[in-house]
Amino acid sequence: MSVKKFMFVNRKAPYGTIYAWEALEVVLIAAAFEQDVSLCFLDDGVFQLKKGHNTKAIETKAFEKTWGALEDYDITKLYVDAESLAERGLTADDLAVPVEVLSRAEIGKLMEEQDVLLSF
Amino acid sequence: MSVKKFMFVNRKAPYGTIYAWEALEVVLIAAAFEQDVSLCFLDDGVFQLKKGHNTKAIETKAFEKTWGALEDYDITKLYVDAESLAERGLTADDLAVPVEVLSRAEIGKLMEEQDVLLSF
Amino acid sequence: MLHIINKSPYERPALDSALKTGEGAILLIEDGVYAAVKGGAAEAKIKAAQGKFKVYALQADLEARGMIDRVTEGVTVVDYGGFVDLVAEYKTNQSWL
Amino acid sequence: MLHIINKSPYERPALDSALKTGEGAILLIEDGVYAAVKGGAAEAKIKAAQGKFKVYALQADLEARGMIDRVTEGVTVVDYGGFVDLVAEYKTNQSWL
Amino acid sequence: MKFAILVNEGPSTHKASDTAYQFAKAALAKGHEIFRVFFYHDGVNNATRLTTPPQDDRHIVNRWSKLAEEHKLDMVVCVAAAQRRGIVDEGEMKRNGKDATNLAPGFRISGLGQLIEAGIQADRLVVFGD
Amino acid sequence: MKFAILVNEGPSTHKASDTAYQFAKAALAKGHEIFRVFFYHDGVNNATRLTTPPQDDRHIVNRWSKLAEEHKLDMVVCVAAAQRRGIVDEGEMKRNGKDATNLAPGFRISGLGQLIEAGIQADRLVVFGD
Repeated sequence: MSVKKFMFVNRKAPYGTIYAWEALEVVLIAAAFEQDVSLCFLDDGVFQLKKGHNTKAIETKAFEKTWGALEDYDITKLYVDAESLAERGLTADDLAVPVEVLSRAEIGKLMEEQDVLLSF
Repeated sequence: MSVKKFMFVNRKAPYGTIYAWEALEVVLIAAAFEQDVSLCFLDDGVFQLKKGHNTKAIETKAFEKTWGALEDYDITKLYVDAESLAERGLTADDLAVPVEVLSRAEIGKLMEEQDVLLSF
Repeated sequence: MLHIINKSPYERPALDSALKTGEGAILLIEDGVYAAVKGGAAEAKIKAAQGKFKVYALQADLEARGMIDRVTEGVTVVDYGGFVDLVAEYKTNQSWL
Repeated sequence: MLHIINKSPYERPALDSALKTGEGAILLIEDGVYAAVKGGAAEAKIKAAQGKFKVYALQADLEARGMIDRVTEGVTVVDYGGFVDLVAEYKTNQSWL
Repeated sequence: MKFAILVNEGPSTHKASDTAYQFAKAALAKGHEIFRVFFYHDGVNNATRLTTPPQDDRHIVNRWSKLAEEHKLDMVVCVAAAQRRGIVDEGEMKRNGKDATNLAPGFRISGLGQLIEAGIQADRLVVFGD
Repeated sequence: MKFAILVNEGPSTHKASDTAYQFAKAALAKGHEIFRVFFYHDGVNNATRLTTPPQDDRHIVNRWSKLAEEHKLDMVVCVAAAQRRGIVDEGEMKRNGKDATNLAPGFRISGLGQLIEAGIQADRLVVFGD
């Protein structure tokens, strides 16, 4: 099977809606198909990566641990928009996994290089 | 049955979602229950009242005519936020029915006087 | 009256719109709790609003998002029971959806 | 690439975010077509973007909203067939949901 | 105090139904009465008994059914919204010529008048949506 | 050219399904091929045969079924998303101990792999959502 460049563009906050979680399920399947997978986090999507999620009181599954497990699936390209982080008072140290912090223009360039963009 | 003051707060654009249309169905029922009904339009909700809707190509029911019919149900209190109109390049002349254009503060005062606020 | 806001201040105008329109109390729930977090662009909005509004944020939603330890000063954290008390306390409430 | 935007510029940061990130073409659909309407605050954004982007808006959605007669200059109005042509023309596309 | 609750989004996708449920539970725990929970817009999708959420996740529909049973809650699904979205009880099945039902226990299908009545009868109406 | 379409919202509430349908129709009219239409998130709710929209309104579900029949479209509903939301075919009914099905003609339930495969096989994938 041919290998394509799939980028998952995550722009929504976690828990308020299910998009972040169901997107992650697609990411894992794309990896299982041995595609060239990358994730990019923009706008409120950067909140997905904030560490220290405790979802006990909202009785919803937390998915923080899944970020750490991505490496086991050879998914290592996680890009985060610097401006979105800064606007929300976050730095890379606040995030649950190592990421590459990029400018909007750099993210734009990466998008242009993709074959398939799946946005959530 | 006792009469309460029901205000319907419309803040969403029409057609992109069904909220505006299904909200209108509630308005008509509230009128049938002979409640003291008013409608207020804020933010993108003001787009609901723009005249000249033609939904043929999106194959969706237009509800522009329903605004005109509200008077038959004794619903005459339609309030529109001046700032939301101006930001969107609209004036009262662009709207399908006569409305009262108010400031944010005036709308806030009206909200305080209600018994039930239904927001869509 | 009580204004209930469940939208992120970075994604939707719900908070801005409520602040411009009303007075009384603001309760931040679901993605709305991001407005109660310090360090971000929303902090200044909440601080400016505190003259006119009492500001509350839902504990469960702050915890879920890993933000319970960085709540802006002056914001009162409440549980679901506190949410119920606020609705009971104010004669009217509105959800800014 | 082709950026597809279905959100109102007054309610969501989708258009702003796409403009900051990319280049190529913008297609406004559904509530996104309000960005293509002149007289509002969005007009200046679209005009500023036209150096970097070709801007298109979907006819059916403009008509539905009563806005077909007030489209900002330089915006190309397309039907669903034109939408298909744009997707075919650009190697990649992204929906800014 | 007498509360009414309006749920405007379905299970899973938006948090509205979860928050409404936690609110209802907390209100009951404090001794308040819940006059009615009304499901409108996509909220009607909370009333299907056909969901099978992952085993390690909450079961949003069953949770509502159980709460209703324990506290004799009146949970009403708007008929017009339900018809658009395919939520069907015995009566609707016959009326609309359908071949199956999917309404979960504890829910009943009725008109929008039930929402207005809830607004009139309750001391407070709280809206949960998107 | 070979297109794939992803529909992420249900019928009625959001326009995503309508726009995707009009896009699909226009693509077919121009002689393009549609490799697959994949329904994810609330998009799975487009696949229930139990809806009864108002008579003067479009029938979103039947319209998809008809398009699929006319053009032999492959319309796939994500199984995980369908389980969460209560979209059930014969196999799912038996597997999950349910007592009814609601899957509309022309749709089939399958895994997320079908979406990735569509991304690989098609020249273009277009996402419709909220």
